[in-house]
Amino acid sequence: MSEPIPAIKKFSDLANPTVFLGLTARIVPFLAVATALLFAVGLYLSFTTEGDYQQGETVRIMYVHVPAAWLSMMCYSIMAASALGTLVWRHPLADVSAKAAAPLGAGFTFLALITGSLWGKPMWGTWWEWDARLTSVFVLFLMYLGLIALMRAFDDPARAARVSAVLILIGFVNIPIIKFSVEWWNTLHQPASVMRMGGSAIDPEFLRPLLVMAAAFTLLFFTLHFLAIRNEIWRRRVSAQRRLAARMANREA
Amino acid sequence: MSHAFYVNLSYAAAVLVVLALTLWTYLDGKAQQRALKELEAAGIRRRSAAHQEEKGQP
Amino acid sequence: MMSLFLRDMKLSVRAGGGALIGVLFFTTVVAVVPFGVGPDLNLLSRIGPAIVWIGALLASLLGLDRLFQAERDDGSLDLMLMQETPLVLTVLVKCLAHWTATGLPLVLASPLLGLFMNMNEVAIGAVMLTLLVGSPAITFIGAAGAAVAVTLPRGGLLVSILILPLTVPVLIFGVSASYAAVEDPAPFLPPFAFLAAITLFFAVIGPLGAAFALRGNSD
Amino acid sequence: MRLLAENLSVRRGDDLLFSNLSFELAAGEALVVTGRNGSGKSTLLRTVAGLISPETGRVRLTGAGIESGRRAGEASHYLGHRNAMKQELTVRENLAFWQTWLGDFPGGRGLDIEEAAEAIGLSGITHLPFGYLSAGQQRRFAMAKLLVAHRPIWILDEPTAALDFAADRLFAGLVTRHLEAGGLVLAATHQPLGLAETRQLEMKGFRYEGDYAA
Repeated sequence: MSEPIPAIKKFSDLANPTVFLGLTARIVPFLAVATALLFAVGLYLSFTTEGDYQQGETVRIMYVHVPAAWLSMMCYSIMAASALGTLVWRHPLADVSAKAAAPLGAGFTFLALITGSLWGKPMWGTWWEWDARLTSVFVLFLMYLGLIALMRAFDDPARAARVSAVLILIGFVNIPIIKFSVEWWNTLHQPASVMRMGGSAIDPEFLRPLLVMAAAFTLLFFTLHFLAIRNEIWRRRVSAQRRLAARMANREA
Repeated sequence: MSHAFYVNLSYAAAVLVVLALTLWTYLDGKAQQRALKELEAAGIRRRSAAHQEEKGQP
Repeated sequence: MMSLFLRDMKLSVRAGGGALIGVLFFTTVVAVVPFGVGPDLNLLSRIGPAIVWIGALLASLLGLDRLFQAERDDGSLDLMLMQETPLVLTVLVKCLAHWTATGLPLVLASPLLGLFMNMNEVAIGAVMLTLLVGSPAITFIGAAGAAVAVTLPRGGLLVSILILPLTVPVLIFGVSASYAAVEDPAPFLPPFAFLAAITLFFAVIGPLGAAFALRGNSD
Repeated sequence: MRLLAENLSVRRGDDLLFSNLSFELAAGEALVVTGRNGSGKSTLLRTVAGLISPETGRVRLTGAGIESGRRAGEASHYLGHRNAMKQELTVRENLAFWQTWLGDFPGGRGLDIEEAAEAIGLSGITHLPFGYLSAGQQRRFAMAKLLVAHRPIWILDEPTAALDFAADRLFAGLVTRHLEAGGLVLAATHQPLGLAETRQLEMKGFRYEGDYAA
């Protein structure tokens, strides 16, 4: 794509897909490199720091489990914000963003469930427990899959955008439930320890790798999200041009 | 089973999921790009792109 | 023959296809059970194999009614009926494609649901194996039902009602083989062999019946 | 090659749509079936194609190299009201499927997919999903299906219903070429197909009496 990239002057310029594509082409390489670096540091830290005296080696699972769980919720929040953008401001890229985020969210939620399960087996003695936190995350996973299926079922992207935006916003109820489930109900899952009033309850020995890994996962998400949005824009162009091609063939004949 | 087993397994799962997502994004992008190229080769251009070209060559 | 298989696979994977919906339905149905019976892990692990089997059974019925109706709606069925290729073979290939696109994902998803039901490793393996062997039978029976209901405008529900009683033997032997694998005194092989026999039997009877019904239904 | 229909009677429900209908069609001949709505044109065509079994009579195929007892349907293309193409697949995937699935009837070869698209005047858009095309374009690609696999008999039910005048002419050209190559055409239509020499069979509902071929 050697088209000249129009300059970005105001925020609303981002609504122009061409501008967005240009922005993506410039930003994504940096994001990708930063992600790789952070992962290198994070992985090094997660395998060199000491084990917990209570949980032993399994504490290292936390370094992938917590970031994945955090992303599963952040991704849904981004989708909810995009849904608002679709319904309220009719921002043309909002539904593209929501559609691109759904598979990523499903992937990270799946990872959170898997690693949680692998952590639960040695700690609690069971792969799965139907407690409030685990169940609500599982419901989140099902919602992601349902949304993907819904978005794929429509022919017309505009209609798909509105319908799925409504569903995303309804489903947003689940996010606070996930967040506070460990405090509202007495469950097996340990309460949040990184972010809470009065400072972190976690030993800095574990906090460092955790934060680095969380940053790495977050950057990875944004890199992939940018690329997925770009793919979706291309997909829509392909579809628009195909319709155009069909019309042009008619005129020639 | 030792705890290291669970740790390694969860890191393997993480690598697998991350690779799958990255690969899917990459391949999807390639596929769309190929489709755009194919359309362009067939002589269909976006209106704005065609417009700019006309302006560039008076 | 291969071309028909590939075409049906493509159709079920493309947008609007049923491959994803089936797995999603399966997961949801199984996940609802613990809410109903309560999170008693011992109870769950006891009823787990049965629940997973019932979920898979219901999920594999989902897209079956469209097996021939979609072909009929766009006129493809007419062309298939006219060919010298035996109709039984056509139906068989369509069944295989349908199973690969919707049944196989269910089999692959079953271990994960087994974990949710707190089943142990042996039980999970047994359920997966019995599903792998038993679920094609559901598709074959379903093909006959779908062929019978092909001309009905709202045949979808009717297909399920027609087929469900016929799938009972599959369910019985599938579940009993899964339990036999876990509980020691009962031998695993006899019910499992029965299950395989049922599948082979329906692999012949189902397409034959479907072909017969399609011929009779064409107008 | 000859297509023989002998004493056909077809009953739908309690109604006898037509009875004792016979005709004979030789290579290079076209028979156009006309008549009011509901007079049984489509039913006659579907009976010849083998999709409906007649109450009495039979459809036979005779000629050099054709073993007796071969169903006429196997030697026929049937173009019904519906296009038999999948919206989700591209035009090329659709045509390629039918090409391999139908195969060529002995005595001829089907066209390449691009050649067939060229013949119906829509080359260059075979990579598009079928659902993206307009109704007329879809109909024309359904006709391209007749070209990609060889069949001596074409059974056409209202082939030109969704077509404009130019496409109409184009299709008449295709049919004429098929006839010149020794093909047989059996068509039901309201509009004239624009063919030079055709025979007519008028369906009058179940009052039909007598033998057309006589």
